[in-house]
Order: sequence, then structure tokens, then C-alpha cells
Amino acid sequence: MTEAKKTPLLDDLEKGPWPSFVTEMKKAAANNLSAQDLLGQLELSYEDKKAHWKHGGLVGVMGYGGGVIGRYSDVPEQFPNVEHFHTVRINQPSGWYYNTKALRQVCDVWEKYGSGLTNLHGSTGDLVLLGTKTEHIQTIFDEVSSFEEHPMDLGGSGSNLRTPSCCAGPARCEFALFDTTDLCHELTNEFQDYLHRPMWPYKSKIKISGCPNDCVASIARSDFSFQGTWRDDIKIDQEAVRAYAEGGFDIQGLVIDKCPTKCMSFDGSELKIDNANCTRCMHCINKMCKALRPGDDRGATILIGGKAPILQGAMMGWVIVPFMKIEPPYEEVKEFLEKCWEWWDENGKTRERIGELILRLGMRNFLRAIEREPIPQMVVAPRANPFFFWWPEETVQD
Amino acid sequence: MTEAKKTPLLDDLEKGPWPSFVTEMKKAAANNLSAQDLLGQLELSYEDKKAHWKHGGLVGVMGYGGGVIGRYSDVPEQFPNVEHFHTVRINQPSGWYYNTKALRQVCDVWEKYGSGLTNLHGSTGDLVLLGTKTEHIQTIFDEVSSFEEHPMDLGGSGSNLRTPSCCAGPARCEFALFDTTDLCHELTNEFQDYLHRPMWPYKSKIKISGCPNDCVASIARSDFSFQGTWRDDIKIDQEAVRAYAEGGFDIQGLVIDKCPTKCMSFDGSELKIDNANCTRCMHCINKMCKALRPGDDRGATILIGGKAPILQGAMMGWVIVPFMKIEPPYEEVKEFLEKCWEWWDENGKTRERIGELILRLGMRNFLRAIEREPIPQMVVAPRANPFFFWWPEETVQD
Amino acid sequence: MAKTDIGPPLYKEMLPPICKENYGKWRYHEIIKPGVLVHVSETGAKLYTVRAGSPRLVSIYFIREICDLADKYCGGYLRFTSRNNVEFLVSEEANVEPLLAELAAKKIPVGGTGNSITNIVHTQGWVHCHTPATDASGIVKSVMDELFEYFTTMKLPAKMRIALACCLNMCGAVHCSDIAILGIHRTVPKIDHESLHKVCEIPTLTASCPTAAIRPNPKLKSVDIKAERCMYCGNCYTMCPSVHIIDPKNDAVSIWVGGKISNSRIGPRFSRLAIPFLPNNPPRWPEVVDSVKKLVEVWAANAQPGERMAEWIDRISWEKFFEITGLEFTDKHIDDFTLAQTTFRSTTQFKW
Amino acid sequence: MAKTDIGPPLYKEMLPPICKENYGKWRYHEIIKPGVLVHVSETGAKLYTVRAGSPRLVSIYFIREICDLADKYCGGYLRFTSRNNVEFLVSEEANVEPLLAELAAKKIPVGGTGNSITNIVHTQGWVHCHTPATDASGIVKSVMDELFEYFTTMKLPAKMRIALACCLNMCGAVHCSDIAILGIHRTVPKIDHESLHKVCEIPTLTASCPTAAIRPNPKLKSVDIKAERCMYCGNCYTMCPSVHIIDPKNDAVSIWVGGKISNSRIGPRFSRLAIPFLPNNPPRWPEVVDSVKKLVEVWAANAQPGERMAEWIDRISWEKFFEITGLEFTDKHIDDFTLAQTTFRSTTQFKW
Repeated sequence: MTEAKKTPLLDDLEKGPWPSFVTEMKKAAANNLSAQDLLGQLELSYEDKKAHWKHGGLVGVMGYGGGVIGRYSDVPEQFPNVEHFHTVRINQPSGWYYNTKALRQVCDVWEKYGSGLTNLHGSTGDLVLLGTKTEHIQTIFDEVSSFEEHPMDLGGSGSNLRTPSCCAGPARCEFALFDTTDLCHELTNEFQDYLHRPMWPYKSKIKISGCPNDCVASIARSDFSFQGTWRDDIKIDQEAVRAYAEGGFDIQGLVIDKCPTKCMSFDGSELKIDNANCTRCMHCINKMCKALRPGDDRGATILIGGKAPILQGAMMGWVIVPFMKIEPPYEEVKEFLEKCWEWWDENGKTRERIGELILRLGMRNFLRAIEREPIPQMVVAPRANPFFFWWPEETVQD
Repeated sequence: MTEAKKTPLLDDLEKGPWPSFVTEMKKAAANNLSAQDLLGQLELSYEDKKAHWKHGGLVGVMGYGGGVIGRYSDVPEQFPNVEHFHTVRINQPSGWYYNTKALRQVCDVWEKYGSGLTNLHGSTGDLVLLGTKTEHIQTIFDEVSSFEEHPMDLGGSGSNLRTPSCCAGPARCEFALFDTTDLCHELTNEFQDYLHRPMWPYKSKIKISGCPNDCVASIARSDFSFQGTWRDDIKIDQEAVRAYAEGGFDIQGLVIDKCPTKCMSFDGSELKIDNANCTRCMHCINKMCKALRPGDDRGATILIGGKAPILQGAMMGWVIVPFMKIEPPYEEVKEFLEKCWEWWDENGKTRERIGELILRLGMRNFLRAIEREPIPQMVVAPRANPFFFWWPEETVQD
Repeated sequence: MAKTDIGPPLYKEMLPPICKENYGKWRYHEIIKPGVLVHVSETGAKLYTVRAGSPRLVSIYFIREICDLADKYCGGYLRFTSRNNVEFLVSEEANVEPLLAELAAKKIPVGGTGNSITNIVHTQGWVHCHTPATDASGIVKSVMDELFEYFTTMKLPAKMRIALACCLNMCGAVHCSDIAILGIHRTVPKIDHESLHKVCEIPTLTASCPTAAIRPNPKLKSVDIKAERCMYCGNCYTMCPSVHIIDPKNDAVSIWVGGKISNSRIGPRFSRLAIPFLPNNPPRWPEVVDSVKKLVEVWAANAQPGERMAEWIDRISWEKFFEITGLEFTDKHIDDFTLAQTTFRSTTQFKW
Repeated sequence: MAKTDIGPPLYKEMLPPICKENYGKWRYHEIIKPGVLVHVSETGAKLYTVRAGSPRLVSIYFIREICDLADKYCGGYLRFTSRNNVEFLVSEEANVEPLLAELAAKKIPVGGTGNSITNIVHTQGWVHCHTPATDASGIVKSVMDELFEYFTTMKLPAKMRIALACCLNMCGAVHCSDIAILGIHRTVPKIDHESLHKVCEIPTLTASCPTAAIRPNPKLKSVDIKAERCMYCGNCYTMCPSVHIIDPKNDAVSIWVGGKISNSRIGPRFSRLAIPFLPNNPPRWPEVVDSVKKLVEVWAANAQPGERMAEWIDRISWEKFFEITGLEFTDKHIDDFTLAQTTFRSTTQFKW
């Protein structure tokens, strides 16, 4: 190993109680030249107050159009070992559950061919391997996809289906109103072609949360947000309610008063919920999960259109399907997604997300294309402006 | 008089308890040929389900560019007496107060030269004379402007200052927080030139309400909305409060519970208001005006930008000046208006209202032009999108 | 010769003595009974206001008639409200009942105070406008005939403001009303290519379209309209008489609800689409009248005391509004104009 | 040779036996102490979760270390949260305390549950991104060092979600966070006219601008940027390396507050601008750290129990937020993008 450069600025970030990424980089750098140069280049960034990466170039593996992001240093003369420093996205298992064998296998491959640095996990959800050279990419994929146990595949990048992700689900959480981990796995497998071979106007994301707490932030971070919900009454265990009260829990102040629709009351012994006016926000259930449970008629609300600010401002997903039963083999979900993507693929401009297309062509055209009836649950309020369209068949034509 | 045509459809509208405009038209028609033809043409519209007026042409009086709206029948062969049927707008007195002499004078002129039909009042607030011939317009203006007592002037039309209007004000209403009638009169006189001689990008409206009840709908119907407000504490007469309670008035249910900021409480004998959290909505004062009165530090909030839907959707006025003292000779108001109009006149496109211009060029440019500091009261919430400008002087220039 | 720029007559000359004497001194007011207010001054003076309905489109004979009444009972003073009611300003309490009796005899209705439906603000319609999609006065008369009892009583949960505009120009800005009745066009304008270049400026015309549906057609020295972008606002017709928007077979009426103006409680807001289409059916527009009446009565039956239409809907939700009223929710209710995304529901919170 | 399209490993193989056995049968959960959850099944089974912080940017040595712990205490199973925490899934209650002790010895912090500040979701920054306006990991480390006590305790009024994005692309969509830290550019990109036509498509480039500030310059086979329209989003640079947005003298950090994701109570909403400018001051960004800390502590001191940042601001109003925090309100806070008008105040209701 060559002598590592001094990194006084970064060294400061090894102090303090929160685990230090600099310490992690140094651990990697102790055994790896590119991690060492990464550390040096980052120190330079801290001096210059700017990144030292060039615009990415196209790199990839055979048969796929995505899954690897090219990254090149703009100061390769100083840091030759990060001249190439590409990212490999590995498709995580549903819910980010791992056994240690699966993780260790990846670490071993990455020790051989990469910087030894990772993100657990990337923003989309992938297990991200940070920094390898062009010549290793195919090998890495060859090896991870050929593990005897738990072989792994690449995640999405570019104008394709991005790696779907989901919450902890029924394996660990009592709030999961459908099998999020299974749906995520099934959809990822069903749409492998869309995931690996970019052929859409732009990226499309799916995130799946088992309840309206939306632990994977699906409403803000995905084009297709699935959130568990129910249609019948909240189940109340009155004895457990009283136990909360007797335990000193302030049911009135922390639950009843905070109910957004004011559909609850508690007289000291019985909790009442006017379920017709409940909007299933989860607050009361979150606060009193020993006493309250969602109903039994369970499924998901599907919201479409979430995205970050570029280009025309951030959007959160909009209710398109208030309720869909989510049961294997998930045919209804799959058909729904296919219909949406088909319309978007046919009508979308380059780099136009599905939400932007819905805005451009109008919700009415989208709903007609996917054969969904308009319902009030889709809107916060009906239109206030008087500019609206009529279909030709709705007027008297001369 | 010729024989009036049959009007069976309109005749039906003479039935029923609400006063009938058809009856009014018939009263006029009994003495006036153009009113008679108007009735006939309207019956035709009721048969055809469409208006029978052509696009207006330019008509007017000497020295003015507005005040008269041209109107021509598209079926003059059938109804020759409404071939011309122009509208004359007479500038109403502040608050629509009249003595009968003033009104009768106008009626007499209109009997001679017009159809005998009027609108009391038009949407902008003018006393509207409905239907005269081109050759009478100047005469009408000559006569009304030369009344010995209470001479009258024309109102605005076209791309100019439209006739300002105001609420009942301190002459009749205890809620008037400044002298709306006087301000309206003073502004109308100050800006006579803007009112009569169109030279702006488009129309500009001023409406003046003495309190946040906004009885003249200024927020929705004017570019410049003045609404009375106050800065100090609501004055409480606790004895009068108790009298309300004793009289059976439900203070808790109808006042306290409906307070939008929940800044009030009533313990059965004393009413308390947390004035720092009061937003002066008027609800409690409206409901208990014997016991509650606005504070003494009074003035107006000025909101800019109200307009109807054409072109880019309706807008309600936006808070630009949270508080301005409104006192004769109203120099601050006048200077403020002049600054706003100057910026708009200089930057506005044809048919662009000031609110639309603010949207196009950005509030920051407007505020800088009129020399107002940005304050949180101008917005419901700060921006959510991350696209924002920096002035050149705020950044390091190379 | 006219005197120009003299401005309006001075309001002070128009005030009854009691108003001048108590200018700025009013202390409180009460509604004595429907249509009759009393304002009490710090000086102890009492001014009685008798509010009467008018059709707004009135003849000079009506004006003289109310002037006669004002001379007889009000010392010659009266005023009008922003909603076209007549207000008789009575200084002498003894004159109130005789005035009321005379108004009743003349069939001039008294009311419009407190929790009532006051006069409908409206536009000109077929009587005197060249762009209307429907009439104004006829619908207003028909609706007020049907809702008459709500003008003369105060039995509603809160005040109810109804307004009507005969086209999207919305002279009178009806768009912040509890119930707005709005005339709409529903078909793409037909262009008279022959005359267009003679009477219209093409750049002004293309700029007049909010959806950029109008494009120049240099060959014809005219314009074309991209039908799938046209939202029938009629602004092009306002700019150019050769672009005919009026279409009696399709022009119609729409109903909007839940707007308000005053800042009290929930603050100003726009009315929102309830019924996208009702036929133009003169002389009585029964479908419009029935729909408005039903909306009033459903609201009256379900709102809590003091809740205006908007507040009632806020509490129950729009989905419940459509359920309770039985109105159909259509794709027209879903906004697709410039701010559409702000009306979409970005939460799983809704009611079944 | 790679096997393609095999998809992710099956999650079922990744679940500890207790999770498989009680799949879908969990009944409720409790937070035993900061960082430690217990989930109780209908079968009576109990699963303990120990949540630990991680810097997200971790080496394989860290992964092996936590795998060692998982092997020792969790039968070889662990998971990660959407906010990059590690969760040890402990089936045996007896293993909880030894695991906690070993984590403490390794200085891996345990916490992030309940009314705490959990791990900061963030992007790559200077470590691995080509468009950043600031670093990510360094700021996150600095902020978490300062807010450490709020990770390991649950003494806040409600949960607090902080996120960081190093530019407007917002990988990770930080825009619905209680506090969002966002890197911003502040100057108009400089164009390398020499190279542009060789490496960039001009139509794609002009289309990439949200404010239509970029126009073709055919003479130079390049583009020009209308400076007064440019909002420095950097999307042009993402499309074309010849349009240089990065400017170390001016790139900076902004702070946004009051966003949330979950539907509980007030529903999802965007974060809104609190501080438009803080300098890029590595390695510790003291101005950013101080500002975030102050926001946390002002909120903590003033919010009612259970009120997240957005709910607190909703209750007190934005004008009071600026007053209480002492933050300056500037013209940058007033929206001037496409939905600006929906943020303006159309009511006289406000607080002094």
C-alpha cells in the first residue's frame, strides 16, 4: 500500500458520538487503494467546497441497460485509483431482511473487486456498492448472480422500473394490512424486463407500505405508492382501552383530541368510534395498539404521481384507487400497473414522469385510459375554476 | 305607441312572490318603444335560448374614454328600437346612499332619453342606465353633470380605473374600522383622470370594506381590496357578555367553539381572549356586538390581485399591506396606489391584471418596486419548491 | 355642455340627519325581525333599517315608487346594498310598521337579514349582454320565487349567498358564493373565416386563449382552434366576433357550491363544482331551480347551527357531500386546469 | 457468466424463524426503552428489535461486524430500516442486554424509536455525486453528533424526521421532512460554448429548464441562459456537462421545515423554506448544525405533546414561527414558481 495522504478536515469527522463515515472510509482505505484515493479526493472536496466527479459515462453489464452508474474522477492525475469509481446497485430482498450469509457473500465479492465501501442502503432501496472499475463490473454481476445460496440480481437505474421497495411488513409488524414483502417480491420478479431494460420515457418507482403510516415514504418517493388500508370498522378491545386509562395514559388528550375527524369519544370506560367518519389515519391505532386494530376487510390504496422537484416541482402521489384487494397472485395489481405504464409509455415525453403526464393530459384522459371511474375520494375538493372539457358524445353535435 | 308583441314565456315570470323584472320591463314598455322592443327581443331569446346582441361598438362622450358601453341588436329589423341600446354608467355616491331628489333627477333624464330601465346597481357599483341611442349619450351626460344639486358623473369602463365602491361605512355600521365612504369618495375624485381615460394595460378595481366581513366582496371582486382591521385588543364588556349568557345565548357553542384560532374561553362569568393569537375574523364580534368591539388602533389591510376567472383562473386578493392607517387626506393610500399602478402600467401586457403581472414577474419584484418588505403575513406558508432567485448583490460575483 | 371629472355626488349629502349626527358613533345593532335592523348609537339614537328585495333590473317607476316611500317614512333617504336590496333608513320607530305595511301592500318583500337567503347577485344575461350562455334575471326570478320563504325568514343554519353569472366572464364575480349558478358554453367556437381578418387582430385573439388552443392559419388569414384543447371559456369571442361561441343546443348551466367572502371563521374561498350540466330551459329553468332548492334544503337539514355551506362540507368531506346530495361525481369535477394538482388527494385519508 | 433476471433473493429465506412462524400474526408492539421494541404475537411469541444507528456509508468491515453480532445474538438475522438503521431481530429476550452491552462497547448507538430523532436520510454529496451543491455525509455526521441525545432518548414532543439532499435532484426525496437540509446552487451556470455542441443535445438541454431560461444560440452552436429567469436548479447540468452549475463561492445550504409523510393526524405535506442560505463550511458546517439544533429545540420547547413540527406550526401560524425562531423572513420565502398563488394569503386572518 502507498502512503495515505493527510486528511485533516475529514479527520475531524471521526470525533463525536455518531458513527463516522470517515472511520468507515479509513477502514476500507487500509486495505484498498481506491478507497484510499476516495478519501484523498474527498479531502480535496472539503478544501475546494466542490465535488470532484465528472459527468457519468455509460457502463453496464451484458443484457441489461441499467443497474450500474458510471462515475469518473475529475482529478485522476491526483487520484488514479478513482479514475473509474462506478456504483453497482444490488436488488435488496423485500423489507431489507437479511441473513448474515447473504450479506457476507456480497462483502466477499466486494472485497475482491470493489472499494469495500457500500451504502446500506441507497435511496431507492438497493444495496449499493460504491466504487469499482469498469473491468470488474461484469465479474461482480457474474459472481453475485451465481451464489449457490441467495444469488443476487442488479437493481434498476435509468429510464426503467426502479427497484421496488417495501416496509417491514407482516414478518415483523402488526400494522401490515397486506403482505407487502410478498407483493414487492412478486412485482419485482414479474417486471424484471422493465427493471433491467430501460425503454420508458423516464424512471418509474414503486414503493409499498403496509399501512397509512407509510414507513417507506411511498407517497413522496414513488410514482406508484401502495398503502395498506381497510374498509370496515376499527376493532376495539374495551378492556384493553380501560387498561390504558388505568395505566395513566391520557386517552382524551393524546388520542381523542388529536383525531383529525373528531369521530371518537371516550367516557372513561367505553371508547366509541364513528367509523363512517373515520379516515383511517392510524393515529389512534398507533397510540393504543394493544386495544385498537384495523378492520378485517383489508387491502391497499394506490396513489400515483409522487416525485422529487425536478422538473416542475415536487408532487406527492394522488389517490387513484381508493381500495384494491391485494392477494396472490396479484393479477389485479399487475394488470393495473401494466395499463398505467402502457398509457404513459405511449403518451409520455422524454423525461416525463407519469404524474407529470397526468397533469399535462388531464386526469380524465388518464382515468379513461385505465378504465377507472372518477370518484370524490380522488380529490381534496372538486375544481374551482370553470374551465372544463366535454367529451364529444356529451354534447349535441351538428 | 305601437301594439306590443305577445310575450307568453316572459309573462310566466310575472307570477310568483319575488318582484318581477318582467313587470318592470312592462312598466317601462308602456311608455317607451325601446323598452317595448327590448321585451320583444328578450322573448325571442327565450324562444331561441340565446342572446340577440351584437358585439359592442365604441360609443362615448366627449373627453372621456369610458363610461358608456355600446350595445346593438342583432335583429334590428324585428326590433328597430333596440338597434342601438347602449348602457350608461353613472358613478354612484359612496355606500349607495341617496336622497330621493338625486334619484328622481336621474329618473327624469332617463325618462326623456332612455328606455326607462336601470340596474340599481351594476356589478362594479355604478348606477346603470340600460338602453339609449347613440345620439342621446352626450345629452344625458350633459344633463346629469349639470344638475344644480347633486350633479353626477360617469363611471368607468374599459382599461381604466373602474368606479370604486365601498360598504355602508360609519354612517350606518358600528363595524366600520375606518371611514370607507370618505376614502371611496376621495380616491374616486383623486383619480378621476384614470377613471375616465383608459390608458392602462387593463381594468383596475378598488373596493373598500370597513371590516373583515367584507360586505362588498372586495377580496374577490377588486384588484385593490381594502378591509378594515385593528392591531390592539378586542374590547370586552363583561357585563354585556353575561347578559348574552343570561339571555340564553349559547356563547360556548356559537362563539367559543367556532373561534378559528381557539383563542377564547368563557367560564360562565368572564370571557377571555388571547389577543396575540386572534386573527380578527370578526366572528365573535359579529355574534356578540353588544359585548365585543374591535380595538382602537384601527386601519386597513390591503389585498391585491382579486379577479374573475378569465384568463388564467380566478384569484382572490393577497395580503400586501397587513396594516395601514387610513386617515384623511389619505396620502399614504394614494401614494401606495400610484406606485402599484406605475409598476403595472410599465410592465403589464395588454389585458393583464395587476395580480397576473405579480404572478408573472414574481412577488419579489413587485415588493421591491413598491418598496415593501416581505413579511410572513403575506403568505399562508413559505414556498415548498426549491426554485428561488438570488439578487445579484446577494452572491459573490466573479 | 357636460362638466367633466366632477366625480360622484358627495355621500354626505345623501345621508339622513341621524346618520350624519351619529357618523362613526354606532355602538351595536340587532335584527328585530326578518328584514328589520336597528342600529343603536353611543348617543342613544336608534336607526331602523328596513331591507326590501328588488329585481335589480328596475324601471324608473319602481325607483320613483321607493322614493315616494322614502319621502313618506324616511325623510327622503334610502340606500342600496351590495346585493341590490333597497334599504329604507327610518329614524322614527313609529314609521317602521306603516312602512312595512305599505311594502307588503305593494308586494315588495322584506327580508334578507341574518340566517336567510338574501337577494341573488347576478349579471345581465340575455337582456343586455352579448356573450351569455344563459339568461340571468329569469333564472334569478325563478329561483327566488322558489326560495322565497328563506328570504322572509331566518330559519337557516347560517346565511346563504347565491349568485349567478351568465358566462365565465363572471361580471359580478360569483365564484365565492355558497351557491353559484354559472352559464357555460360546451362546444368549440365556430370560426367565420370570411370575416375574421376584417374585424379581429390575430395576435390578440391567439393570446386570449387560456389553453393556447388557438393558432394562426396564415393561409386563410384566420385562425384554427385545436378542439381537444378548447375549454369553451368564450374569451376568444369576447376578443373577436368572428369566433362564435354561442350554441343554443349546448349552452347550459352549472352549479358551484361552498364559496364564501367574509373572513369570519374559515375565511374566503372559491365555490367548487357541484353540478356540471343543467339544461337551459326557459322561462323557468325547472332543473336549475330544483337543484338549487335541493342543495339549500340538504344543507339546511344537515348543517350545524352557524355552519355555512363551506363549513358544513369541510366537516363532512366532499365525498359525503356527494353521497348525501346524491349528485353524480364526474370527471368534470376533477380539475385539469393550471392548479389541478393542488386539488388532488395526496393522502390515504378519506371516507368510504 | 451472469444469470440475468433472477430478481432479488427471496425475503422468506431472510427471515428469522420467529418471523416466519408469526408471519401476519403480530398483535401489538411496545417500546421497552429507547431503541428496543418488542413485538408480541397472537401466539404469545415475543420478538425483540434492537435499533442501531449507522452512517449508511459503511465498509464491508462494518457489515461483517454487525453480522457477527447477528450471528451471536439473533440466529444470524438482521434487517435495515428505510432510514438506514440496523435492526437486530432478537428472539431470545436473554440476548437483548448482552447485545446492547456489546453495541455500547463498539460505540454503535442504539435509539431512534418513538419521540426521537432517528437517522438522517441523505444523499451522496461530494463522496460520490457529480452534481452536489454541498456534501451529505459530513453534514449528517455533524448534525447527528450535536443531536445525539435525541437519538438515544425519547424526550421530544413527537418524532422528528430530518433528511438531507445535496442538490435539488433530491435523490431520497427529502422534501417531506420535519427538517430538510438541502444543498442549493445560487448562480447562473457558465456555459462552455466550445464543447457544448460536441457533448450535448440542444433540444434536450432547452427542454430541461423548468423556467424556459435556456435558448438556443445557433451562431455558437450552443445555448444562452436568460439570467433573470434562471433559478439555478442544475437540471441543465444534469443534461449537459458543458453547462457548469457548480460554484464553490456561492453553493450553499438551505433549511426547510414542517414536512411529513405519514397519514396520521394531519396527513402528508411538503417541507417549507425556513432558512434560504447557510454557508458551506466544512468540515463541520457549524451554521447548519446550530440552525438545525435551534429549530429542534425551539420546537421541543413550544410544541404540545404529540405535535410534530408541522402540527406545531399549523397551530401557532407561520408568522409566529418566524417570530419565535427569530429567523428572517425574506423574499425567498415567498413562492414565485408555478403554484405560487396557492401560497399567498387571501384572507385578512393573520397574527401580529
